[in-house]
Amino acid sequence: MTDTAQTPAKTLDAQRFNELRLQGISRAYGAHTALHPLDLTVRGGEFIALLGPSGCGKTTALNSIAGLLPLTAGSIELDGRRIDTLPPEKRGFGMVFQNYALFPHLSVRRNIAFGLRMRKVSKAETERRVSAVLDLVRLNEHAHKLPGQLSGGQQQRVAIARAIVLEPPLVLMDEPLSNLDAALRLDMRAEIRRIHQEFGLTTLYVTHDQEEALSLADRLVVLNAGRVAQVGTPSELYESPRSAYVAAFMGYRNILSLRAESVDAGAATVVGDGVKFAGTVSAAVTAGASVQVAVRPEDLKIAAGEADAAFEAVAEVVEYHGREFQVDALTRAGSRVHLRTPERVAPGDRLSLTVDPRRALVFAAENAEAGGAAEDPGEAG
Amino acid sequence: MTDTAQTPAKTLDAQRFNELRLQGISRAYGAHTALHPLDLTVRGGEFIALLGPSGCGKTTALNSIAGLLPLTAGSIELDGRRIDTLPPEKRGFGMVFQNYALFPHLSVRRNIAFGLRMRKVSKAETERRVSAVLDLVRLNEHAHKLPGQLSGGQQQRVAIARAIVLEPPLVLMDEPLSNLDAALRLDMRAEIRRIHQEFGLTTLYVTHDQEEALSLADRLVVLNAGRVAQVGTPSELYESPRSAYVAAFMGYRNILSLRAESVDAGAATVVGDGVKFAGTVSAAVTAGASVQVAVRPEDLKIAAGEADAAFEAVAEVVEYHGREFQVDALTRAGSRVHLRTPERVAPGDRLSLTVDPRRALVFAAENAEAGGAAEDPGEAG
Amino acid sequence: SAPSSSVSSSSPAASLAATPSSPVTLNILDVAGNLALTKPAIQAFAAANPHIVSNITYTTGTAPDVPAKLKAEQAGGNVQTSLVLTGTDALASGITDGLYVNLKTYYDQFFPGLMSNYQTAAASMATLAQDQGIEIVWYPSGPLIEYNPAKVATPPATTDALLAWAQANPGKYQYARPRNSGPGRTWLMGLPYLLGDSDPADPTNGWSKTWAYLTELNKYIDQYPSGTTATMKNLAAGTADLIASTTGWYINPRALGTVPKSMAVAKFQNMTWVTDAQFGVIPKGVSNDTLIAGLALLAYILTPSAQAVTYDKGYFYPGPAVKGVTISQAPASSQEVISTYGEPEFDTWMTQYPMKNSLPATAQVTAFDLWDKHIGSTK
Amino acid sequence: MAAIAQAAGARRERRALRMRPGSWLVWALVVFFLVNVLGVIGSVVLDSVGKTWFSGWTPTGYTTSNYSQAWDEFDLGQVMTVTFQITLLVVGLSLLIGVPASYALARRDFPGKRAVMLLFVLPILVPPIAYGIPLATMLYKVHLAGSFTGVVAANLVPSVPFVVYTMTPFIEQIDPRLEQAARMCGAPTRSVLGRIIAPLLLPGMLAAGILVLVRTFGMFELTFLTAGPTSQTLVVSLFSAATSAGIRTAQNIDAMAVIYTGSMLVLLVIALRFVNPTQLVARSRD
Amino acid sequence: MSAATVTVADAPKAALRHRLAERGVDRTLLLLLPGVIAMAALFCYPFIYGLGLSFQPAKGGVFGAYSAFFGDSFSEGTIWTTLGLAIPASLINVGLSVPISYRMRGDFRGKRLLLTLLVVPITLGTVLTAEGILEYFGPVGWFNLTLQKLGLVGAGHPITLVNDYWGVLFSLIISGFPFAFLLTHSYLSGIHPALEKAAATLGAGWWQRFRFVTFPLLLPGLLTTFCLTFVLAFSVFPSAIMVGDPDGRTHVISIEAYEQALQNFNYPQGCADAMIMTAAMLLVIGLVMGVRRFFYTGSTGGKG
Ligand SMILES: Nc1ncnc2c1ncn2[C@@H]1O[C@H](COP(=O)(O)OP(=O)(O)OP(=O)(O)O)[C@@H](O)[C@H]1O
Ligand SMILES: Nc1ncnc2c1ncn2[C@@H]1O[C@H](COP(=O)(O)OP(=O)(O)OP(=O)(O)O)[C@@H](O)[C@H]1O
Ligand SMILES: [Mg+2]
Ligand SMILES: [Mg+2]
Repeated sequence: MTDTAQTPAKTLDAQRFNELRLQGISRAYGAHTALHPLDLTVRGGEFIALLGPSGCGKTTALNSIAGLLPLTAGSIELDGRRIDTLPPEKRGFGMVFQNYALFPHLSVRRNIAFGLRMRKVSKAETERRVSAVLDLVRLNEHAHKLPGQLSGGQQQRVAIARAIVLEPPLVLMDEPLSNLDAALRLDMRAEIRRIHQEFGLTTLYVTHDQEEALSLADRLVVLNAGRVAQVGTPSELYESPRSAYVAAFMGYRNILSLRAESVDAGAATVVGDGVKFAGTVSAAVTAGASVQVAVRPEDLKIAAGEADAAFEAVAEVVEYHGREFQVDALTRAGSRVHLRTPERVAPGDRLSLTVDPRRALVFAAENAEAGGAAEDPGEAG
Repeated sequence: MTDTAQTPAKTLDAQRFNELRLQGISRAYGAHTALHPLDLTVRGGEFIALLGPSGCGKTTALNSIAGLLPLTAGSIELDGRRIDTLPPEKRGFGMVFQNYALFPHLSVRRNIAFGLRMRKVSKAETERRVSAVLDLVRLNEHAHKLPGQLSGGQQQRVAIARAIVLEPPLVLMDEPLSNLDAALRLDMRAEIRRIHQEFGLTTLYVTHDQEEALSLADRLVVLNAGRVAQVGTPSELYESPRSAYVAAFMGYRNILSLRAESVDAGAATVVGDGVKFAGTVSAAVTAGASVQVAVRPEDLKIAAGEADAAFEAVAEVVEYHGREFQVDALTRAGSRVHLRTPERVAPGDRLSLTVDPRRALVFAAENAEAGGAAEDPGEAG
Repeated sequence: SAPSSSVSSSSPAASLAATPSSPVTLNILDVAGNLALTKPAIQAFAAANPHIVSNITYTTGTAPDVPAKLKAEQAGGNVQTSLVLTGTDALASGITDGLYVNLKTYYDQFFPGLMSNYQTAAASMATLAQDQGIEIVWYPSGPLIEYNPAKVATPPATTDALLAWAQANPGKYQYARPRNSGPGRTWLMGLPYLLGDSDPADPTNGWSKTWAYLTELNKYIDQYPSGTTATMKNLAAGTADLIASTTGWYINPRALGTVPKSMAVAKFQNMTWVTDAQFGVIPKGVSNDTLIAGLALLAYILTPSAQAVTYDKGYFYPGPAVKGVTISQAPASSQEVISTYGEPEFDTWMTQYPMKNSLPATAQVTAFDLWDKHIGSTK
Repeated sequence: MAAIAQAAGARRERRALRMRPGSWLVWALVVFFLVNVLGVIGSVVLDSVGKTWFSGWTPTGYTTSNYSQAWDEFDLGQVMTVTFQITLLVVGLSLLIGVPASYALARRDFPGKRAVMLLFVLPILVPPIAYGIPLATMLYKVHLAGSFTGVVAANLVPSVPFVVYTMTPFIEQIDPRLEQAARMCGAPTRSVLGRIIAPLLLPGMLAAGILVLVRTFGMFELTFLTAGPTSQTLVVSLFSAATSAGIRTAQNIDAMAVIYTGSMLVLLVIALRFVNPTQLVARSRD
Repeated sequence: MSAATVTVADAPKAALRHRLAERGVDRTLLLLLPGVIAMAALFCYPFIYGLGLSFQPAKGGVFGAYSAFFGDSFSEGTIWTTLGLAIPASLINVGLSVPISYRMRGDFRGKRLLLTLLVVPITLGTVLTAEGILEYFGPVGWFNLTLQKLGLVGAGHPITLVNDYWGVLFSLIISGFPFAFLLTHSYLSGIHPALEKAAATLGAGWWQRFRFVTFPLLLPGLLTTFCLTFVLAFSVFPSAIMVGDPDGRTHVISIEAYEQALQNFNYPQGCADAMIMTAAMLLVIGLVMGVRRFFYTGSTGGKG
């Protein structure tokens, strides 16, 4: 939370709270439970990302907290005060919607002032606070424009400004970047980060993009079909995912179904059809059990000689990515593996691959349901 | 073009040609010239990507070649035979449209068979060829479905199948992946690559995504406002872009406007407000001239000591990307630079940066128009 | 259940005050084109008697609509129509269905000497109303024929001559469907007299010559337009050269410019006029105040000065039903129209030839049905 | 260069030739239709300012007296007043009834929605005469026939569904998240409706209102069946004038028809400022 | 712990509201009430009332009115007369709309003007159209004059187009064509232009493109258009009286119903006629919509 020299003088400060406690909140649509009981305690000033593939219940969770959806069960407490029975307009949270949901008939200034007007804040005070927020989001010159006249990035800043001008204890954001193109997304991410840092907002951020989540959040909550798969800091999740599902989400594109030959104090030897190498065990895995081994593309290396190869694969598709090649290869067992290498590889080349045991994570094989999602989280995204 | 063991038996083969020669083709809409005379010779079997930001004339070029738009000038010859006077249905090229343009009322099979029916190919032959292509794109089980019942990726494969079942000499693809989400885009890219490799198709591929272009194409044509900016192989463009515009497209996110202090046989020293470092000159740059210097984020390093630093900057936004940090920093002159570093950096930290002279490309400053586009190609995309 | 056609209101009072308790709105329904003749008089009445009428509205319609409309109003107990201006058609159907107030009781109070004031022929027409309506205008009608002198040098003067002319000029003689056309029905009702049929009052049994003649004539007729206006337009346009007409239809369309002034009119030798009249009737169920106002209005229309206005532009030439109203009393504009577009011989012909009433409405309907069946349905 | 230009020229020629027969036929059809429509309108307009017109291409002279005569003869002042009163009332009421209904239909999926939709589509499908007759019968029974109220009520039957069908897509276009966003800003239901939904729906309501105006203005059957002496609209008077007994100059009727059409055209031009021509007949989707 | 108790206490009430809201039932539905009541009172009730009335004729028992209708060849014929007008009129309107809107697919200068010109007839109103037809197509109207000038008909022998079947047909075309055209046009512009381009690159000539791509995609829309124009034409009333031959060749079913109810004061018969009219119309629409089900009716990938 260090202010840099360029930051405008801080004029706003969110109403801080100590903790927001979600206790077993859940939500069902008819027979389908979209969100299984979720427990989470958010500390004031934290930036929390809710991460998961499409349909896993992220929006449901967010809307339930906002009060836009009634809860099926559970309670929400803000510093000990029960708030889940209040309608959204009484909870006083801010929300940034996926497509911003700016009021198209109101100017930027009036969009931002809307909430203050609803709260019957005096004219002068409104004026002052809106101007301060406009400064903060650097939209002073655009204050008189209608949202339709702004670019996507500017609109997004208006949406954020509208949410934070009320100095809400909590800001909820539902995939605010998913409508933007890649370059703008990067810029906006930086902007959100900056505003959060300057303003000390408590933020609950929904996304299905792990990179976004990793780069923004203090803590991540990974959801899998309405259930929490793992909660932790970005590096915890990135380095030590607790399941193949989370690993797949964290950039371990190769998930191999193998068998644990031997397990020994955090290290395991895994084998399969023509495959044999060592890996690291994080959770309980017993020797002889089916396992899933997660390896990042950049951790699969082309071996110098055949001797130390973990397994062999035939390059099928080779893509040039500048300085390195992205190779899709087929193992003898017919699984597809992805690797990155600076070496020039041609389709059809036979490759001997190795992997650093510390970089190969071994998990007990998940049940079919979760396993399906784990194979390629992107497909569901 | 090596077949791997897993490939289905090749049953189709594109009608090969030796060369397709585009001579000065251009196209104007009223007074606005969307495509300036373009010369390009495509060799049989080649995969060529047309790359450029939105509105630079990519679709115009493609549609002109397909015959969907009449040319304003120029000619197209296929192995010496003039074809630009033929209507699209007589040229016999295949085309994959951006939104696929599948016939919504016809089943997958009948969509694919459409072209053969138009050519009055016999029933049995049609049947055989369609089945072969269905195999190739792995849509056998979905043959009876309507396009509306397919996922985006499957639809795209139908579109490709429909284009290639005619065994066209040339397949034109207009941003076929731009409607897909990120994960699916990766898969489909691999699929296109695979089909191209197996089938030996000559392909002209339009995209605004440099990564896609780099990873797929044998040669790239970068367009800038209707004019060719550079033609070359992916590594040529990636390593030696000929202008700041192309460099910006090829991942050189930092484009600094400086002055060449001295120029000496491909090497130059560039200076600016508190900045001084050496770079590589590719085109003619004279000492004292304004220059643009392009550096990739990964080539900006944090210097060990202040001594060898090229310049200093203050970290403004720091994002965690797993194993490395993405930092946006402000130089003393107020320019924003992007860098990647494995070191932990906090916002507000003062950083000393260096850059390897071979990795800093120095270009003569472009005129305002092109320069505007070069500053951030993504913004336009 | 179906709305019953019985009149819900009690029968009108036996005696009435001279003026309504408060001024009333009179809703006048005209299904005979009568307003063209009487509207100025009605306006004058309203202007002169604000204590009787506060407002007058006019609605136009067709005769067949009248009975159902009144029945519906009466069944709903909400009679809005105060006064109907009608020809013999809706008069008769309304009488049959018992829709109109019997006015005989009020004759002495509002219409002293009513019958004796009428012209002779008009008085005879007035009896058709059976005291349920007041005759307000009258004319001898026809049958006459109107022709284009440029095409027809000498108009046929007998029915045989007409037949021969039609034969020689197929499609050039026209008369409109009698059900919808005054001249058409006058022509139909006049024929039995011209042909010497056994009983001109009995279309079913007494019109054998008429039906035979019309059947023969039918061979040389292309079409029976649905209204007189169409025949007039055809005459003007030259698609017809000879059409059935009446005194009013000869003068008025020429005065209005629908038909060129150059058209001429002719009569048959030894013709018999079939006279026609229009009536004012008051539906049962109106309030006493409305009844009073209606009666006062009708009485006003029968005053000589009001009657003189009915010369109008010749639509119902002459028009006045009461005795002693001459053209010289009519407004100057009327006089001018009549002198410009009128036929001076009309007055002679009117004194020269006998006059008979139109058939009673029921007999007319029979005649129309027969005509439709024998003649109209063949086209 | 010259060769290229020549080739381009040749190509253009070839294309033009290829388009020829079909295009010509189609444009000929369009022109034929428009010429005939123009003829139909033109005859009436010309006749309405003509003195007499027995035959030939044009009237024998021109005058404006037909208009003043028509105005007096048909009591147009009163008729126009009534017409506008009825039309405006129908527009107001049908918006008042239709807009909330279309909001509910656009926003909610509920059991029986199809039945409600059917209820709103039938009055548009069933010929007005077919329900107008029973409706008139019923109105007589409840003493509303012929009254101003009766005419307005009858005209609501097709207008309300029409508003519902015109408005639904307009409402669907408003992102429900705007309402949620307003709530998140602390707006109670009243403010959400008043400050967010209503202003955004204004163009839609204008469009629907004008369309209902145009349709009610021209609605013949229902008004004809239910109107009384004081509640006749212009179309009905026009019809009566043209069909009822007596001699009327065609010129006067034509003058009246021109007044009618003129009013309609003014309404249409206003309407077209707000909606696409295609929206006059179809549910708007863009 | 106190929180838990509150949850339990609130549960049943909240759950019911929740369950209803889940199915879309909440206070918003009250907004439907005025509309539904108005339609029920002004449309359903009269309609059912009329239906009931139609079974209570003065004579002939419950089905007396219906048997009277079908027993009298003149009144029964009105169905065929009406269909004889409505079907050709709708076919012509839809048939003409297709090539014209196909031509006008793209964007060109003056398109909005042309569209507006084509819309104008909708606003003419039946009466002006009727007057205009009487004059324009009349024996001495411009149409006949032109035909004479062109030598297509002899002088003095104009063709009869008004007060006849043709006049009504013309009026149905003048008022119905713009309607059909605009509908067809909006359906057609809903078909994504890329589909035709795709077909072209697959070797389909213009006719094949139309035949195999555009037409099949347009067909459901055309059938809907046919239904809507048919509804308009089937309920033809004032023009059948004014430019037609209301006692003969254009004695359509609405005239019959009108005369029975409002001239003969036979409400049961009039209502029966109205019911028969509705039934006949729904029958035709049902048939067409039944046929429509056989065609692809999903998205056509377009904007419209
Ligand atoms: N109104 C609803 N009725 C029934 N089921 C619903 C409803 N809204 C969401 N669902 C279901 O609940 C599950 C979770 O939906 P939710 O919108 O929370 O997903 P999400 O994680 O936000 O996905 P996305 O990334 O696509 O926005 C999904 O399976 C969805 O189908
Ligand atoms: N029909 C047209 N009329 C006029 N100008 C056009 C037309 N089509 C395209 N243009 C213009 O021509 C230029 C090139 O358009 P083109 O569609 O080829 O761009 P593009 O490179 O394909 O862009 P995108 O990535 O957005 O598809 C643009 O400036 C565009 O505005
Ligand atoms: Mg979501
Ligand atoms: Mg494009």
